[in-house]
Parts: sequence; structure tokens; C-alpha cells
Amino acid sequence: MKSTAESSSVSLAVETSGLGKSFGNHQALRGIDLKVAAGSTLAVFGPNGAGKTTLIKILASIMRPTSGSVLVEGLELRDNAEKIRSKLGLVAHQSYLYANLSAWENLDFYARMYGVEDRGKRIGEVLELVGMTTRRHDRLSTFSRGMQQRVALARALLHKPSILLLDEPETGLDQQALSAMWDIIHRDNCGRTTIFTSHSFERALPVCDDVVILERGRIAYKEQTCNLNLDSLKQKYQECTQAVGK
Amino acid sequence: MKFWPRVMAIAWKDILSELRTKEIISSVLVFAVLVLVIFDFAFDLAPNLMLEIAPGVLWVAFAFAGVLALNRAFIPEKEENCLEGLMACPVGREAIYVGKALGSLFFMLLVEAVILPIFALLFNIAVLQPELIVVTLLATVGFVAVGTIFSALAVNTRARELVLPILFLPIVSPIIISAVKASALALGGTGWGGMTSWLSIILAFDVIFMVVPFLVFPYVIEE
Amino acid sequence: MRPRILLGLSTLLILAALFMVFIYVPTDKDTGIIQRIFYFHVPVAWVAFLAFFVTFVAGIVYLVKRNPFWDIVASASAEIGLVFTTLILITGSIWARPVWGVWWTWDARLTSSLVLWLIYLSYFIVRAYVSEEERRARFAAVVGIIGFVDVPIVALAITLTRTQHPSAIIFEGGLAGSMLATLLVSIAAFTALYLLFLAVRIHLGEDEREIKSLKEAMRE
Amino acid sequence: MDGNNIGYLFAAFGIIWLMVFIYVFILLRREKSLRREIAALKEGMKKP
Repeated sequence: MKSTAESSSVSLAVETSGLGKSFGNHQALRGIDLKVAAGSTLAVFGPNGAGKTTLIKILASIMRPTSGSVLVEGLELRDNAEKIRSKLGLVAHQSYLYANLSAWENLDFYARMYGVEDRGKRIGEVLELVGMTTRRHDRLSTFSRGMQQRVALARALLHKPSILLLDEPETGLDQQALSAMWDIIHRDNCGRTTIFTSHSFERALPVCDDVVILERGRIAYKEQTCNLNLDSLKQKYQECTQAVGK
Repeated sequence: MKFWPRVMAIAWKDILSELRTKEIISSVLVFAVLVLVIFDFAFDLAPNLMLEIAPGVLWVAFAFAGVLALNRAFIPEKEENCLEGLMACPVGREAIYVGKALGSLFFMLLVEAVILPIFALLFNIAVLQPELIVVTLLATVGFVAVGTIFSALAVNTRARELVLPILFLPIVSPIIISAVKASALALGGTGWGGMTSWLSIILAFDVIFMVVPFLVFPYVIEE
Repeated sequence: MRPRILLGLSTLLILAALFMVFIYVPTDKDTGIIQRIFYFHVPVAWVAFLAFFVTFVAGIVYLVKRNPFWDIVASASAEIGLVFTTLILITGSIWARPVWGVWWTWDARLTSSLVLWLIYLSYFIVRAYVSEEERRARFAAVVGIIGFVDVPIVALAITLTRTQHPSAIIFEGGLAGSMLATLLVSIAAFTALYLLFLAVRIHLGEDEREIKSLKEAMRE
Repeated sequence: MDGNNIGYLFAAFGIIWLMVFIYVFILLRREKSLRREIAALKEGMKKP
């Protein structure tokens, strides 16, 4: 398993230093230093309001940080936003899909936005990958939550991103659908880096290489998955959230 | 060169989605016709006076129809938070502005194209004059240029239906004034000569409000 | 410290202006005594314009620097501008009554002032309807910028439509020396008053921020 | 027309200064209440 080694020999997909974000007086993130090795999978845990979504949004360059910097594959995110965005795939809480358009039309739109070459072929591929080929011409509004999530995943994979960001992908999916999703992500994988946030240790631990626990905008704990089991992680989570909660 | 294909993709996506539901166009059309009819009742005028108030009526109908259409422009982007999806795409935020504005421009022109004949019928005025069409086109560009940025702004406030007209109408007042005056001259058959000063105000407005919102739009949608 | 200096300066200038307007300057032959409103009306209009200009600049600086201070400056100045625009409308209307025989007329500059008033009223309506502080500051800055850019076009369009406003004689060199001096002193007085208000109002905004952060600190 | 107009002049003059004073008054009152709130908050922070 690859891992977030601190040594410089491993190339880094994402590196943040001193990342901070405040909304008025509320500090959502404070001084996040994170190194994610290329090709590894990082799981970010934390209670609601710990800053998980904020972190993902900043990495996706949707939100701009108040302080600190983000390097993506060695490039400063602030200065190279457009270039870097084409390397990122994003699945958020909401699907980012238009209810009045069909799955195909939605994907075609985003394929244009990402400048995907040979659009028709690639859309066919990702639809096949997520198993939505038969319903490709149905409107999004007729899809169940799980199906929408699959199309959202297809949307994120369209342009073959080298970094995939997932914000609580397990919400609204049952165990079966979730493992299908991870299966899809791994099947389409070609040395891709994945960063995802999660509430569920049971579901996340088997698929990640590294674990980070966020608490009140800070990194409270950082460990490689190979040094952890489910119980020790849960215990650590309790410690972190209670220690800061005082 | 990457800019325009993406702008067109955004505009086309809006048009496609609208053609599916026809939500905006149908409701705006009904509303605009209602405005015309109500004005027709309110001013029970002799035919010779009709020509004087008709341009005003026409532009009140267009302005209110525009507010209604623009109010809806960013709602699909909020529903599944698609605006965030657009912001994650490798395009400048300006492209989102231009794309949305082009989409709205298309709807507005479509609505106006239907309203004008109805207006001609109700007010017994010949509207098929190149002067009037040019005025309408230019004024609508200015409308949409300002309206798009305020629509993006209003959709993120607590009372979006209220905020847009309050913001939008005072700002576009020079366009409305100039369009009414120019339309009156066009309908009066004065020809281009008398209209130049009005047309130049509309043009100046168009240019300024294509540049300024283009520059500040990224600040409206960022998080 | 500085507000105190401003207070002294504006008091002094206001006394000088009052003296000049009511005692020193001769009565205008054509319009009579009512013409003296002009020495207040014009400076009030100048302050309103200056205030909105400051809002415009502070808005731009805010968008570039993201320092909440500039949002406080922008909103403080817009508030003072709105108060002074209200004064333009009132004094204009009091002028209109004896001269034109009506309280309100759709004269070009009165109408422009009304539109101006509406634009900056909407500035505060936007502020009222956005609760998140940073977003409110951004939106307000955008409205302040677009609103200010719109002002000359509004004025141009309305002026072309109609005007019965006394033409701006000052710009044609038609104003007697004593009248010009009076006007300038009055403008200086109102400008000093504006700066005083701005300083006080900015202070107020900073206090409000401090309260918010104290409350935030208490919650944590 | 001069005779009556002086009334209008003083009305305009009076309204300007009345509004200015009202505005000053409002500002001062806001300032005072903010000061009090800050003091109360700081007091509250010290105790617990």
C-alpha cells in the first residue's frame, strides 16, 4: 500500500500548508497541513462542522482559503486554478446535475465544460462504468437518489481526473451501492489519488490508505491505515472529539 | 479559444432545459400579455393618444417580464448546487456570467418577439420597423447584462424575489427611459436622425454593463 | 483625537458658512432670498456624491484586500450618502415650491436624485437580506460599484428627457465673487461635517464587529 | 415674491440642521449602547 510518507521521494498529489478559512468570526479551518501522496487514498473523518466540506471545497478550488496555500501536483492552486480544475473530479453532497436534462445531456454538458475529447465515446464509457447505459436518455428528475449519485460519479470521472474528491459519498447509499461505487472507482483507476470525507469508519477504513481526523478546523489525528484497526480508530476519534470539546 | 465553446455550452444547456419545461417562457409571456391588457384597460384612450403612451406600456411590459425571467435564471443552478459544479470546471468565472447572460438574452428576445405582434394588435400600431427592432435588441442586451449579475446576487439572499426588482429597476432606469423615448420616435416615423442620442445612451449603458459585471461577477458567486 | 479636531474644524467652518450665507452674501436679484437655499443645497449634493464615491472606492478595495474594515467604510459612507440624498430631495422640493409653485416636479436633477436614493436604498436592502458577514460585504461592494457607475448614465438619460433645473451657473463663470466664496466655504463646511460623520460611523462599525467577535469568543 | 419666501428658506435651513442633528443623535445613541454592550460582554468574560 502506498502511503502519505513524509519523505520527499514520494511525489505528492496534494499538499496544503497553514490552510485556514474563516466565515466572519467563525474559523472553519485553522492551519491545516496535509500531504497526500500520489496514488493514495485519504479518508477524512470528523464530527459535523469540523470543516470536512470546507476542506474539500477549497481543494476543489470552489472556495478560496483565507490563509495558507494548496499545492496540487506541485502547482500553486491559487495561480493555476483553471489548469488544476481539469485534473480534479468532484462528487459533493449534491449531484451538480440538472433535473430537466437527461443523464446523457448532463454528461455531454460537463464534457464540453471540461473540454473532453471524443465526447460521445467517453460518455458511453462512463455510463457503462456506472451501469446507467439503459437509462441514459431519461431525465434526471426521474432517477432515485442512488442512481443520481451514480451519474454524479460518472460526471466526476468524465475527464479522467488524476485526483478524485468525494464529500461523504456514503450518504444515501446502502452498503451494496457503496461497495459498487468503490468498485467503480477502483476499476476506472489508473494511479488516481482519492480524498474523501466520511462519517462511517466501517465503510471507509477498508478502502483508504491514510486517515485524518478533523476537529474544529484542526487536524487532531493523522495515521496510516496499516497501523490501525477499527477499534483503535474509534477510540482515537472519541479522544480527539472529547479532548477539544472541553 | 477555450472560452467561447464553454460559454456556448452553458447557454445551450439553459436553452435545452427551458425547451423541456417551457417554465420561464410561458409564465413570462402570460405575464407580459397581462401587463399589456391591464394598461389597455387603464388608459382608455383615443387612438391619436395611443401612440404617445404605447412605447411606455411596451417597455413596462418588457421590464417586468425581464424581472420575472431573470428571477428564475439562477434557480436551476441552486437546486442541486450546480453553480458549484460549474465553478469546479476548468473555466474562468466570467465564462459562467457570459453563458448565463446569453441564455437569458435568448429567452428575453423570444418573449419580446411574441409580445411585439400582440402589442401591435392590441394597440393598433405597426411594429415591424427596423428602428424599433434595433432599439429593442440593444436595450435588451443592457437589461440582461445587468440583470444576470443581480440575479446571481439575489438568489443568494433571503428574499430573492424581492431583492432583484428593487436592485434591478433603479439601475436600468436609464435604459428604460431611453428605450421608451427611442421607441416613441421610431413609432412616430422620425427615422434614425432623431434617435441617435437615445441610442448612444443605450449603447453606452450596454458597453459599461457588459464590462463591469464581467469584472465583478466572480466576486458574486465565490464562496 | 482626530474626530475632535474634525469636530472643531467643522464647527468653525459651519459658523463661517452660516455667517456668509445669511449676512455676508448679497441677495440674488432675479430669484430673491430663496436663492440662498442654493448655498446649502449644492454642498449637500456634493457630500452625497462624495459619500457614494467613497463607497465605490472602499468596495473595490474590499474586494481586493478582503479586510472587513473596508466594508465598514463603504457602508458607513453609503449611510451618510443616503441621509444627504434625502436632504437633497427635501431642500430641492422646498426650493421648487416658491419657484415653480409645486412641491415635486419631475425635473431632471430631482428625478436623478430620486433614482440615486432608490439605488442606495437597495444597497441597504441587500445588506439586510444577507446574514453571512463576508458574503454581505462582497454583495454590498458589488452593488456599490455598479450603482456608482450607473449614476452618470442615469443623470444623462434623465437630463436629456427634461430639465427645468436652474442651469449650473457656477460652471459658466456667472457667479459673483462673493457668492462663489460663500459656496466654497459652505462646501468645505459640509465636507468637514461628512468626514466627522464618517469617522464616528466607522468607529461604530468597528464596535459592532468587536461585539460580534466577543460573542463568538464567549460561545467557544 | 420675496416676502413669503424667507419662510421657505428657513424651512430648508431648519430641516437640514434638524436632520443632521437627528442623525448625530442616532449615531451617539448607537455608540452608547454599543459601548455598554461591549463593557457588559467583557465583564461577562472575566467572571466565569
